[in-house]
Amino acid sequence: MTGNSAKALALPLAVLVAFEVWVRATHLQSDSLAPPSEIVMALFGAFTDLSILAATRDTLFSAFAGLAIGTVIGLALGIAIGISDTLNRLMEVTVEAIRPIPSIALLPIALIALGFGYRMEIVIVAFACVWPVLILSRAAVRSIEPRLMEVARALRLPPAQRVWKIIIPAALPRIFVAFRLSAGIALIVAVTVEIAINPLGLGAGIMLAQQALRPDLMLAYLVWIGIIGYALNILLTVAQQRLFGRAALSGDGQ
Amino acid sequence: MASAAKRLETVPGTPAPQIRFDEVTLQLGGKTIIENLSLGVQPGEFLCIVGASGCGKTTALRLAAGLYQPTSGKVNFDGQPMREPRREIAIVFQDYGKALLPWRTAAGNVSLALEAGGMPSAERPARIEELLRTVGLPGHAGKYPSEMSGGMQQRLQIARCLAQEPKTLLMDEPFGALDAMTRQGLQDEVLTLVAASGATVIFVTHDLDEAIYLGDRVIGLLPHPGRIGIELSVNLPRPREQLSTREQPEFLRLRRQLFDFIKATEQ
Amino acid sequence: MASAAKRLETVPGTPAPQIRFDEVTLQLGGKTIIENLSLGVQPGEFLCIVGASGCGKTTALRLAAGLYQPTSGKVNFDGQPMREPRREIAIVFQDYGKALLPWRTAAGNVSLALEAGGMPSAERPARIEELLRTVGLPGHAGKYPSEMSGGMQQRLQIARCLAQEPKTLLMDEPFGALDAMTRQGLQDEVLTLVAASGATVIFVTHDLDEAIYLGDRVIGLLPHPGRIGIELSVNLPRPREQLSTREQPEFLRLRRQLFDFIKATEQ
Amino acid sequence: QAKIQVGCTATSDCASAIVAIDEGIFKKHGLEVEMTPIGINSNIPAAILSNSIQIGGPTSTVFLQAADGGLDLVAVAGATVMSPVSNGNITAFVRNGITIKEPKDFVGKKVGAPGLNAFLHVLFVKWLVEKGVDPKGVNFVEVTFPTMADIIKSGGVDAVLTAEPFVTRMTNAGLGSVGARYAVELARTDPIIFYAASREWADKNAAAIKKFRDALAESAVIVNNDREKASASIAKFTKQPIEVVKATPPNRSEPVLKLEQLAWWIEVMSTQKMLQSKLDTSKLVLK
Amino acid sequence: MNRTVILWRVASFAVAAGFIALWQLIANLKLVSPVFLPGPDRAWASLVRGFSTGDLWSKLAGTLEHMAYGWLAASIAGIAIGAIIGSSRTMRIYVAPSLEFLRPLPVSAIIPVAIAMLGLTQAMALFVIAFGAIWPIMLATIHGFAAVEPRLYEVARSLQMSRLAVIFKIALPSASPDILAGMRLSLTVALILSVVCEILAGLDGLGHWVLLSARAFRSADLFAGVILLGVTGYVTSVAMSLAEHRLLAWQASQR
Ligand SMILES: Nc1ncnc2c1ncn2[C@@H]1O[C@H](COP(=O)(O)OP(=O)(O)OP(=O)(O)O)[C@@H](O)[C@H]1O
Ligand SMILES: Nc1ncnc2c1ncn2[C@@H]1O[C@H](COP(=O)(O)OP(=O)(O)OP(=O)(O)O)[C@@H](O)[C@H]1O
Ligand SMILES: [Mg+2]
Ligand SMILES: [Mg+2]
Repeated sequence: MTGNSAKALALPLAVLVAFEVWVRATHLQSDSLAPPSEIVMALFGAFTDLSILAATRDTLFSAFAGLAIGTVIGLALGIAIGISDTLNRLMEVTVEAIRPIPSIALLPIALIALGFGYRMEIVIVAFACVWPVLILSRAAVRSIEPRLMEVARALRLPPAQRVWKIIIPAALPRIFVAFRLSAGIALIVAVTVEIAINPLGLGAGIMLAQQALRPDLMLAYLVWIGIIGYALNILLTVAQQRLFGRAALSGDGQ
Repeated sequence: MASAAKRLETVPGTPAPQIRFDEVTLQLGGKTIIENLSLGVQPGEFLCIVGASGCGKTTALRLAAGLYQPTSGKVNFDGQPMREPRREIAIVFQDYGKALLPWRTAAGNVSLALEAGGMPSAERPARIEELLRTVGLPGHAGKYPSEMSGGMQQRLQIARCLAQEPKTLLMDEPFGALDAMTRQGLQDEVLTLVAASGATVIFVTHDLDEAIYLGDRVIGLLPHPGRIGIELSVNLPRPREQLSTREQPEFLRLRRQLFDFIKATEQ
Repeated sequence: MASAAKRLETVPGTPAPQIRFDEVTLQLGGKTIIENLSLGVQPGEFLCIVGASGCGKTTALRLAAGLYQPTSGKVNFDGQPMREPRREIAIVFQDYGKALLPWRTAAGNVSLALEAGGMPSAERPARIEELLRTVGLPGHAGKYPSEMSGGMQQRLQIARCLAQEPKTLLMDEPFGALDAMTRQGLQDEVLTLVAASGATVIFVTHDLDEAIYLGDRVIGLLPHPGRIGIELSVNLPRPREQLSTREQPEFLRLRRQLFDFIKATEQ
Repeated sequence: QAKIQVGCTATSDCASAIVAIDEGIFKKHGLEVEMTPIGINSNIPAAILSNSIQIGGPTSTVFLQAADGGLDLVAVAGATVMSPVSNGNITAFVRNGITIKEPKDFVGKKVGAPGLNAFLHVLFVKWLVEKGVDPKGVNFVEVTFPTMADIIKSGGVDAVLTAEPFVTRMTNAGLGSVGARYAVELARTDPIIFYAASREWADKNAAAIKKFRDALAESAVIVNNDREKASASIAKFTKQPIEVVKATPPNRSEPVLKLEQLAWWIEVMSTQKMLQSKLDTSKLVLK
Repeated sequence: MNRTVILWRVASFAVAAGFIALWQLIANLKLVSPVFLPGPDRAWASLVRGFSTGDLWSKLAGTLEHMAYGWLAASIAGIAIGAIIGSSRTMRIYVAPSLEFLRPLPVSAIIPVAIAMLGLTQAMALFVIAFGAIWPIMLATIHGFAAVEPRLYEVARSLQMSRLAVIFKIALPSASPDILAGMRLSLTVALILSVVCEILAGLDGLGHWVLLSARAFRSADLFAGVILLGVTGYVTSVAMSLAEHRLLAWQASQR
């Protein structure tokens, strides 16, 4: 295990060393690039003055709030559309036409309507998260073993119990996968909104560092975002394995 | 008045059939799957249906369960038309792996039927234990279906069906995917359970030996569209026994008759 | 020198076995699955292996195929040790649905074996047609496996195995998932094909009737760990016939013997 | 009295407000003011309308386009105007290997502007037109300030419209040379940036605006005369290194906004087809 | 049979039209200031104007070009890397963790770095779009390789097929449904990233059109751009499912 993690570090370390050597050798002067050693120092500096931690808190807050709202909306729509074939066919064009609209294109409108701050960012993140959750939970519901639905019919379970006792638990593993994907999207969108407009969080940190002509600090933020995303993914993967590793799930009716 | 009179007329003297197909025709996707099927199953009877693959056995069973509605004709249960599935009718699906909730333990799966029946949660555990004991799974209440062998899963499905306290048990090739030994064991178990509960059974299988071994009556379906091609009464004594019953001349005679019938339909 | 002497010694007079297990033991995941299994299969012989579920039938077959290497002991083919799978040995897997390439048509699936054998592409179509005809699928060259019934898919897998022109055919419950009718048809087909090609066959099944009906010899395995528990020679005349062969006293005697053996192992 | 949020981009253009905060001038006038850094100037009108900020510092072009688009904004005070010094900071910087002798040499070149239809771009086009060159012959693309040096070096564009401190940095790095000092040649003294608010807010807070103007009048003197103090405040707001800030003089602060100055911008932008309606200057500036 | 499919399509379009009517109603009643929310009529007028003056065509072409090239690059690289990682344990140990680190990086944050390395060029756009769009394809390929039926590998072994033959005849075709699904996801990602790229790096395309419209506070033009993006997304995804349908004709579910 430790051997494998050491091997996993080999490639990035090699790249970093090569980059450092290249920067030093060519006496690179750039407003967008900096040698790894300086990036590490900048990251260290940002930690000591706590600015990066505050920015992380802001970004994660918006990302998670947006993720939660988007997931709930996407799940409700996805389950409804997944259960009803009629609804699915009727909504197809609408969903497929709205889905590819990049949330970033809606930024100007969101800014005017909601102003700077958490609210606008949360709305944009939620908009971006609704679609993957909707699409995947719809697919999850539609792929539920038809036999289980027949069992529900034969037992004459009322609709609410059908959703709660059969549909949600059966689709849960795949819904969680959708959630995991959306968590990554939420982080990316939150940072993008901050870079484009919102004076908050890690994205604003990147923009400020860039405008302040501090490429080392800018790249330090970038590295930090990568680390957060990596950690988030590991966390959710572990959670997924814990929850759904066996065929048995947590929604036991007992 | 008129319909009551007619009902009395069609079954004079004999006890009223529990399940009755009245000239039932079913079309699916523009194709006629079942045509003009008329059939009565008496309370407590064990009826087996055999037939070549694709002849409509499963479809007939689903009609009896109320999962399909006939295109024309009527399916009655206890004299009432079947509009939708009823809790008095339990179905054992062939693919037990798919019909169990993988996220619930054995106890939880049985519990589902009790919950649907509205049994208060305090009374459930005792009943669940009893049912699991009945099907021979007493120590396995906490196991998930994925931790059970095929035979155990099928027994669990039967336990859930028994939890419905059904008047009628519909079984669709319930042992199709099991190995010969497990299969024979379960056949005997089903016979015992059914004898104890007095339920009516319709049992679909493609194994001719199994049909004769289990049934009071065996019906062979003809394909395209599905209709009755042969009907045999099985006059083998009960209780039946795996080796000796199968070696009786009557058994061999019935088997040859069914075999020739199926052979003829396959061409 | 020493080993050659030993080999001569162990098979005096009789023809050299094509496949020979020599005190084979196999451990998987720390568990002993097969222990001290010794066995010789003569060229052209039809050997059936039966046994309770989990007793190691599949494992023994995979050893014969070279898909597993024994932990101790030797598996020889034509006097050569088996280090890896060989093209002269074809395996028919039970799960035909998984063993076919779903993105290739019937012809394409047969072609795979010919490609692996290095046949020039110009010669392939004719050979493919011939093989498909042999297994009774002449008009289905352009169909995908998903468009075929289970029996057709299994026949397709057999065609691909025949394309290897194997000296030995290993079959792992090849008809386990098929209905009784299709199954009996394929049993007869396999007997015909094998008789024509003269290949050696090892056939695993849990259906005792099938084992007796097909084999020259039937071996029953004992479980935990797998070893030979019974060995029966089948002296039924060939060609065999579904109904009459199965009603012969010799058939019934062998069946009862095997049945009692399996019953005993299950406890 | 509620806190007033003033939103500006990270430049020296809002120096008068920054200094007024740092020197306690707003406080003296009974105002509580806070600066909000905003990444992109064209977001300022939207930020004002959504009440994220009450007063913002849009460039003249952004303000006029917003007004043209129907946003109900009003200018409340002047911030910076073009002056000989600030005009000298603005150049078209040309990469090595390209020589520009006269304006028409820009024809067929790829020129990076920090914002299409934004301040530097509009001025440059105006300059081209005055010199008799058809701007359609020039291929404009967007290049943000921090990436200019890298793009010039890689040859991605032939020239960039830029300002200090980037001109000096790129010259020192040997990436090219100044191709034209077009702002100097235009020699205008019209506003670069002014303070604006929504009309609704301005009407309700007339007293606060009066105090705001008075405070700016005081701090503008400091900005224009005390480089030390101004630079320190600017560096704090923009987070740029103090040496970089000191190297370039801040743009001239001019707290009073005159109607004629806006009229020039309206005319320039109209001829460049950036405005669709006829704007009434008297309504755009608060009395 | 086909008739019902068409009928459903029509009904589906009718529902979409219903939503547009609702939008018109909201705009007409001025529930939201017309400065931010133009009605569909104004957006449509702007769309027509944009096309007739020819400006919108070139913007659309620009976006389509960015999207197509970026997507193709992502597909080729994604399948290649996915196949290598999917079929080699060593690569999985050495390379996969680094990829997991790169994956969550927002493309918007990569753009300044990409510009520094590649300049303000098409190559930069290609790189950035491919960087973002590669993940669904790569992950799908890795998953597809891992999910190849082990029985098929055993068939390959008993036929003594070479490693290369196994990859091309067994693993790739077997993974193709996963790969196509990944490519389909990537198509949407590529469109979104083209727009992000055009907005943040000022490249010519619909993203830039939206940005300029927003800057000039011309909301009708902005919505025209957004509508065109939606249409582009819909059309490309329909085209993709048609292609999928043909390529996966062997799958039972496709019939
Ligand atoms: N939903 C459906 N739509 C159209 N045709 C159907 C449908 N369900 C079944 N069929 C067709 O009806 C016929 C009978 O199917 P059914 O499943 O009842 O056969 P079966 O006798 O149970 O066969 P098997 O022994 O293979 O299970 C088949 O030809 C099948 O193709
Ligand atoms: N890879 C493995 N690792 C560990 N144990 C294994 C492995 N493969 C099989 N076994 C165990 O070896 C025993 C024999 O398995 P095998 O598949 O050979 O049984 P079988 O006789 O073919 O049974 P069946 O009739 O159910 O197919 C079983 O107990 C099984 O759990
Ligand atoms: Mg059936
Ligand atoms: Mg096996």
